[in-house]
Amino acid sequence: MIPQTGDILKVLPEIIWCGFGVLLMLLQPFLKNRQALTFFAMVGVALGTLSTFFGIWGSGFSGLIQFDTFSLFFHWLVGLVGFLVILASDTYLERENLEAAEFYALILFATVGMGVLASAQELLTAFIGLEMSSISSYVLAGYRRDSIKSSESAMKYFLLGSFATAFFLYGIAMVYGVTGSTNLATLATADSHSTMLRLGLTLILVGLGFKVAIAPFQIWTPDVYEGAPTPVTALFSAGPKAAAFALLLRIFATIDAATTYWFWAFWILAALTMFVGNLGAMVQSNIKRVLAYSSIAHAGYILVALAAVTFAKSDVDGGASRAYAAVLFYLLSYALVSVGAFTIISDLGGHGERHLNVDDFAGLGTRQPFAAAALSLFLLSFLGLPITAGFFGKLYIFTAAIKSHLIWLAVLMAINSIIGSYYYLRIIVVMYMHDHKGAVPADAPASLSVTTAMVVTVAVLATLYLGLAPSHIIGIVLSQNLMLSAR
Amino acid sequence: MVASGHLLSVLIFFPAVGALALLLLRNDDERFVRQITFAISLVEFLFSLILLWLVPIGAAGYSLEEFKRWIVAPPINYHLGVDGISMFLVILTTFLMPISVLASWKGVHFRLKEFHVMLLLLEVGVIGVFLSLDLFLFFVFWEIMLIPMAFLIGIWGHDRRIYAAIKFVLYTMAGSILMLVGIVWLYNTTGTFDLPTIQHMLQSGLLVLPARTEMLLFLAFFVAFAIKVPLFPLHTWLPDAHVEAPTAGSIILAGVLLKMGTYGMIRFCLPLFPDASHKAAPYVGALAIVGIIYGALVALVQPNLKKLVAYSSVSHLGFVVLGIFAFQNIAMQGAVYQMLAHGISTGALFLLVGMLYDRRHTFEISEYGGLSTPMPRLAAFFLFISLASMGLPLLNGFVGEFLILLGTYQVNWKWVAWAATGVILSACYLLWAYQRVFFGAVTHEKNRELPDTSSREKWLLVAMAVVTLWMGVQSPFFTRRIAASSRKVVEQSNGYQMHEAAAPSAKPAPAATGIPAASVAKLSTERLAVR
Amino acid sequence: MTPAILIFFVLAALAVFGAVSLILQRHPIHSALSLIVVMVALAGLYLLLGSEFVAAVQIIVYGGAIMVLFIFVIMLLNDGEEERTHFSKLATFGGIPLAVAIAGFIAAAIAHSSGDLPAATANGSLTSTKTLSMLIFTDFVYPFELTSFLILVAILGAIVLAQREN
Amino acid sequence: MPLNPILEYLWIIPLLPLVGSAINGLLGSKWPNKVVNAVALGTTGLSFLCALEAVREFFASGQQLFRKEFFDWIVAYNDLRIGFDLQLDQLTVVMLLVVTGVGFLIHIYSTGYMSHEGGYYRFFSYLNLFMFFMLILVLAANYTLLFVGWEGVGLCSYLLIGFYFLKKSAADAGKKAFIVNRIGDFGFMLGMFLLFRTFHSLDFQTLFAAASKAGVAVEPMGQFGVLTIACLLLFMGATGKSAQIPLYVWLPDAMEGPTPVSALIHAATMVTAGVYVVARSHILFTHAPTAMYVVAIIGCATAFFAATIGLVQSDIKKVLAYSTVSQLGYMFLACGVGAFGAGIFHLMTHAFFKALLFLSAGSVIHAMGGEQDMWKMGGLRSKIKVTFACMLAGTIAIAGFPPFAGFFSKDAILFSAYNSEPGGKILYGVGLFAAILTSFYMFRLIYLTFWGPERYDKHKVHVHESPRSMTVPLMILALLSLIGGWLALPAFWGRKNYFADFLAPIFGAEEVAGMDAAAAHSLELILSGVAVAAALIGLIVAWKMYSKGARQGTSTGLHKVLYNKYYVDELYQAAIVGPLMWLSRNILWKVVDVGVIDGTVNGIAHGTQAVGDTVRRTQSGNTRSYAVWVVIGAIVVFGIIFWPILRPVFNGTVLGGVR
Amino acid sequence: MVPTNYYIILSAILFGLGIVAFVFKRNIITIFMAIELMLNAVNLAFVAFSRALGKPDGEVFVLFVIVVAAAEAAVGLGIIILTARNRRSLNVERVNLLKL
Repeated sequence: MIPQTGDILKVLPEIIWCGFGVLLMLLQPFLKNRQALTFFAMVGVALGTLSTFFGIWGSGFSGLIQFDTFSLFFHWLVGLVGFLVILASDTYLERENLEAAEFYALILFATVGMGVLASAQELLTAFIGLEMSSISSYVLAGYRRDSIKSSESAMKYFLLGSFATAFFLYGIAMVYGVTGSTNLATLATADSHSTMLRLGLTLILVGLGFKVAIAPFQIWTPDVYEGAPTPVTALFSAGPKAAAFALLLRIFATIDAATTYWFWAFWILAALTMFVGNLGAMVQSNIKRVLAYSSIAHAGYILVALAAVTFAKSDVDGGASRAYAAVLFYLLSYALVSVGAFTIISDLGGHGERHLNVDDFAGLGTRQPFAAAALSLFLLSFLGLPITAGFFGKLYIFTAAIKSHLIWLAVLMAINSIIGSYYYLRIIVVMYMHDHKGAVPADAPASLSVTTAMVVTVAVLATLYLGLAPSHIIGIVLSQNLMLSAR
Repeated sequence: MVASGHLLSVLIFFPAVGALALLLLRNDDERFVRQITFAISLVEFLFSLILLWLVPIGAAGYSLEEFKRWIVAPPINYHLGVDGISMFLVILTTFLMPISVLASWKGVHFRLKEFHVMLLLLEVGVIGVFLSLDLFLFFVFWEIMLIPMAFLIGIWGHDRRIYAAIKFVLYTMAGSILMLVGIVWLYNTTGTFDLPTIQHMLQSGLLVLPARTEMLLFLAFFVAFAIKVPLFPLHTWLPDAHVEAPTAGSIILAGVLLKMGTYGMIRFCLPLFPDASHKAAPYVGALAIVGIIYGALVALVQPNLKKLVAYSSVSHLGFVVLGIFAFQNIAMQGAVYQMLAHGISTGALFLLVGMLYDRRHTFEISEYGGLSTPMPRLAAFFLFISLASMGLPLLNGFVGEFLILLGTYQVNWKWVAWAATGVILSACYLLWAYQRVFFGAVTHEKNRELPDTSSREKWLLVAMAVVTLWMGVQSPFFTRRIAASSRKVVEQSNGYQMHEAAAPSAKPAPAATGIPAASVAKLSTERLAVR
Repeated sequence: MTPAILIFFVLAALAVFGAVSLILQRHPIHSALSLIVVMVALAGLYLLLGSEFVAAVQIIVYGGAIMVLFIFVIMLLNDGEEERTHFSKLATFGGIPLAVAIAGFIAAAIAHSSGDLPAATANGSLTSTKTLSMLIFTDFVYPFELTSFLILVAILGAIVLAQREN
Repeated sequence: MPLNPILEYLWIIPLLPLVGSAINGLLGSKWPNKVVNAVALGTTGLSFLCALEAVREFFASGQQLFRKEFFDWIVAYNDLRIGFDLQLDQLTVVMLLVVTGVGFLIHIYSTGYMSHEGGYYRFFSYLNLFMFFMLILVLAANYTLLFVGWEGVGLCSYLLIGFYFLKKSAADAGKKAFIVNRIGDFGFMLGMFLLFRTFHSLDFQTLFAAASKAGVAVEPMGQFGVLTIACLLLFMGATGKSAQIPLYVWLPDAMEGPTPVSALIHAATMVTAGVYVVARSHILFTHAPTAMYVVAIIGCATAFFAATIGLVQSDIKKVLAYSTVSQLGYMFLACGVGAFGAGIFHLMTHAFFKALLFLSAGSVIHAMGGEQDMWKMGGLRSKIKVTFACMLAGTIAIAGFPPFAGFFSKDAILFSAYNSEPGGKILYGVGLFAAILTSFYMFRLIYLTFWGPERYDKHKVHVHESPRSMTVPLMILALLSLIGGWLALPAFWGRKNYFADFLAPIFGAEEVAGMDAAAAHSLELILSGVAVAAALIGLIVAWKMYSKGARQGTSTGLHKVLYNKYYVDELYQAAIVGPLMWLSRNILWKVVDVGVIDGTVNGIAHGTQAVGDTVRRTQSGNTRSYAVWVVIGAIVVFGIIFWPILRPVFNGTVLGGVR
Repeated sequence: MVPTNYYIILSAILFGLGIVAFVFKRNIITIFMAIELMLNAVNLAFVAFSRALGKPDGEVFVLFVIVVAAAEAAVGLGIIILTARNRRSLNVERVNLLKL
């Protein structure tokens, strides 16, 4: 039976992305020109993203998906990330001479998965989406077949990932068992005293916690991030994380039971995650690992905002909206910044990613002023300094947390920002204040490649834009929450 | 209170524009870069002098206000304004900037353009801090200022520059992040970041902070400022930062950045959290006094000339904090005045130390000795400035200390009895250092042939000396303009109820501060109080 | 003690036995075979539950396709008995107890909440394949289509990963 | 043209020297000595003339007190106004004339004495600067402005003592002088603050008016009221400036400076500033008997104490220095017993004869080619007659033989001391004994220098009389120290005490309470007789011991203690300076700053590093342990989410444990 | 009739055994089997529930899960082959280059 056009329009982006993924694979034999493929893939992502304009508000496919500002936002987010990552990978693939078509196709399919996660209104659909992004991610992580590290990271990601997936799935089973449904709308008011529901939600939290890498499920992150090809790492740090958070937030915001059960978990895990991330990053020497830990820390900050949602929901004066807005804004700013940062790193890493030690960046300020300046800007944004995106991200989270009277959590977050500032500054210091010990590696690129430069420029502009005039984005994410909380 | 023109915005962003222009410049012509920067900073200084005419004398409120919506949610506004206190701090900044450009005329060659860009950006941040009337804007500038300074220390500094730079940043961060929490908390309580509005709410009793909350908020702000000042136990970043920073950096650091701390106390801690301030005053005062004596004693035994001056700053700023937390008109005016005086005299001291360093590339006192013979002029200037710094009458140091001590004595003579010993000690360490550096026979052969001040240096020092003397003799020129604002601060810090009883006209009408009447109405309808 | 319960326990015992042997066997082939045992047992249970289609799929897809794939790979890689290394202290000492603990947790939670479960499974009426297919092609058409792409991704991935360097 | 040009523009008097100082200081380096002289002498001389004119106008206008506000200096909006206000009254007149007059003479003298020194212009620039500050001090109409001069003269003394900055001892002495003075100023400032707190003003006029008003009760002896404390604090300042116990230590060292400086600053003018302040604040002091008594005791003790040290010094200038300290003690004694007039009188006469003595000593040193040790002199009276005559005159004057100035002033002081209550007799006794010592060490100086065998190497040293520029001031001063005392003839000479009458408007007429004139006269007669006898004793003993050329014995016992000034400097060093430095260096800096505070900061940093390392170590790279971590995480989440259900279980077990 | 709890408990046991297998086994393939075991446990739960609730969609889920499992198997085995090729070993503990 053919679904109505309305439903089709609601999932138009996914359809387009899938379509282009398939096309890429079909074209590959004929189209040997890498740039062309890159361009094609980017067009695909762009079209998919833009196609959201045809979307019709409301739920579709008998309530399996929900097309609201929330999902719209995340479609744009993952679309943007995919777009930038594809553009950034161009140089990388050339340098490491890897096949482009499959790579882009996988990115597209991963994006599809994330899109599904963003708009899923029903747990099993969400599960399929999750699997789609995960499986593509496993492959992407191991895409550099000749590299031991890459394959190892793929192996670890795959084993642990599916391990976590099993938990997630078992959680869905429990929820289904006690309520007879997996549709969030139905679950919204499920009786929150049933132990089995509690169990189910616990297991779901475990599964998703793994995906968003909150402590103590963060353990896989550094290894996988380090081993994976750097553009892929960029994707990991931005896309799947955001999508998983989207689902987490949707569940959390919709199901009352979740709100009540998860609050303290979020509170404690937030604190734990922040500390693990920042303290771990302090002692790292490989810059990819540093950023991996920092991404853990940022997940912790986002959890603070999630914890804030709980109280806020009960709050009258739009506290909840503040919390949601904080999460979304933070995810967006973090995604853009980290894509930018990883892109620079992937370019600087040199052939086979051999120059990724922090000390390899010594004297970068003189060797590559633009790259150094941009990277510093991104790091400062991570650090949360004014006129960068990260600053307002932090600010909104602070506001949300304090609005919900989570003063101590806010203070913990403040302490962590201080710890964080140490290792971010360390990198800047190395870039500007150290001279390169020994000779600069011969194959160290003299300047950023064109595509990289484009990506970085976009990221820089975005960082500054969000840092100087966040009002627009905030306007959007503030309006969206109404949809969410309307069951 | 109507915004006349956009002078303040110009003041803030003119250096930024200059920095941009500098960046576009080609790098090879050093001299040109220096001249351009000097020209920019000089013009900026002249701009700032306009304030002297535009800011009415004897008006407590903010003038030349600029108000513009910046961010909708949360309602953050681009709200600038200047009063007697901030005006002079701005002028001090703009005055010290050309000085420090000239000061590094010969010293700095490495990545020259970036150096000057950093200086100008630093100026942007500092002036922004002094002119912001929006808590949030204030914080933004407060943080912006951090990076250029860190770079100045870290790139153009001396041996242990990186350690010093990181220490400086981390110390400041530690404070400022907590301050951010405080600011946000305050925002959640009041629904606005706008300083005048919050003050209005406190005055009209719309906003009543429970004691505990108020104290926590006070601490959140105070710690950030105390680190900047620096107050006694939080001061250890200062010596390192100073010793490692290049001359220009030290001048700005000592001359202006430290003042941001005390300025913050005056502008935020006292007016916003009067009761908490009063509760904390005994401890703060004690710390300030400890700082005065401790700083002086440690300075006494420093083998490193620059460190000595740095510790002397710790001691002098102790006086300022003491004056602020006396909640007394004379002392408050003295404190503000002392901020300016210290800015000039200590700035000049660092200038002189820098000149010695340019010649001998060491700060070790033991490396010098008998310098009066080869360089009498420098020696004379050094003595002059030292005397100013140790508070000799008719020079600027005295007026501030005198007012502070006199005023504080009116409310707490024990404090003064302790603090005044700092006057003795300052003479001890400065004169001893001076003797070891300049008196006696020349001990090191290297020193025998050192050149005396070049004409550039001479005129720099003349400028400093003239200002020093003029401030010392013509102090009313400053105090008259400071008086009204500082009195207002004292009034507010002594509680709003009595202030309400006083002339209601003193209150800034909310409409004038640019806050839509609606929001104020909303505020007045719901009595704000923290749960 | 109805026959159904008797069958259940037999099959359950079989499944558990398979699982345990999967753990205890040292050679991957044996483990694979014991996993097949589990699957067959589960298929039986599905039948007992009265969902024949699932049972069939279980046998065909799982037991047939997937496990064959496993065994095939094992043969391909021809990896002998696994060596019981103890590099990970944590896993060596904490692994089993903790795993048992979490399992116990889950089991305990389920036992605790058995109250809010439907007492017994509905009587033997089978779920007709028609119903399932109706569901798949109406309510769940979207995930269904997605799974097709999932398979595509899997194939693509397998190709990308397994193809030899040229 | 106003009625009283100079009075209206009183600031001209201090300004002139300042201008001179500025000109010489900035431009003098390139000029020949003549030009420098012209500037220096011109300005000081001019200001001396202006002073005379001002005094004339003052008396012509016949007003009690001339006071004028010139411009605001320190202002705290309607809480505090400290103006650049000058005032002129009888007391000021005395000081003004002494300062400008003696100052001018010493300037002249210096042109000769310093002619061969380097940094000539520097010297005169400093000297003029000193004149400026000193004039500010005496002309000031409020305590703060007075404090300006007060600190300023301290600065100049620092500069001038350290004039030979190549000599470490000189630099040290200068530093010591400044810092010790600062210690005094500490008290002085506190005194000011207290006064302001009490009377809300620091202007002499308002302040004294308020203080003398009924309602501010005289604080009876032993009671420490506001005024007492304020006066003691001010006096603390005075002890610093005027080298009284315990802060006198800097003055002897100050002799490192050029001799004219010693004469001007450390004998005639600056050191008397303390006395001036006490006299200026006499209204406060008279309301605080306790303070008065303290002043008297300190003064008396200093007079005696310093004299004893003076007995044995071998450096001619050191002797004079200690005698100065001792004489200042007399002045304070006078003030302490309420005889402010006598104190000021002694201040004036002392200015004359002590300046004379110093300058003569300078002339001697000049003649001896820089030799200062009296044991290397002797028999000079025939070679430098003028100097000898002048110095003798000065000695007679200080020893207190009529009709020289010293006799009258000292006599007046002892007389008032004798009549003071309580314990006046004791003060008198000590003072008298000090007088004996005074005349002894002064004549010892004369004999060692001018009598006896010539103990110097005639081939090296060619003794010669000093130039005119030096001898003329000597003669003038000698004359002054002869006739200077006649201004205040004791009553029993049946003549008027001009000086007392002159100062009467300020201090009020002085007569001895509870005693009719005749009795007073007879008593005064007796006492002065005793005084003369005392001076004679000193003279004779000195004659016996030194006129026949004694030899410098190895100092032992008491002599040694005296010679080493009771080891006071060593005591201060060991008790205060040393410990303070040690504390600062080894405790505050090395331990507290570096150790504790920085240690804590860095400790925190390292601590976080360590924690980070442990976090890092969990990253074993082994997938199995990762799996276990996931499991642990799951358990944690379970624990948290199931806590509501688990808690009763735990509680149950706990309670069970209790039971 | 068989109470649902029995099935659920059984699935729980199997799931737990899966976890145990995951942390206990060294051979990557076997570990992967452990995951499959866990998925089977989930399936059992789904079927039992759907029957108990009389809602067929649970069984649909099972079908989806099986498909996902198949997909995972394909990719997973690919990764395993890759690892084996790069490392010449299937002992998961020997694949620990990325650490700290």
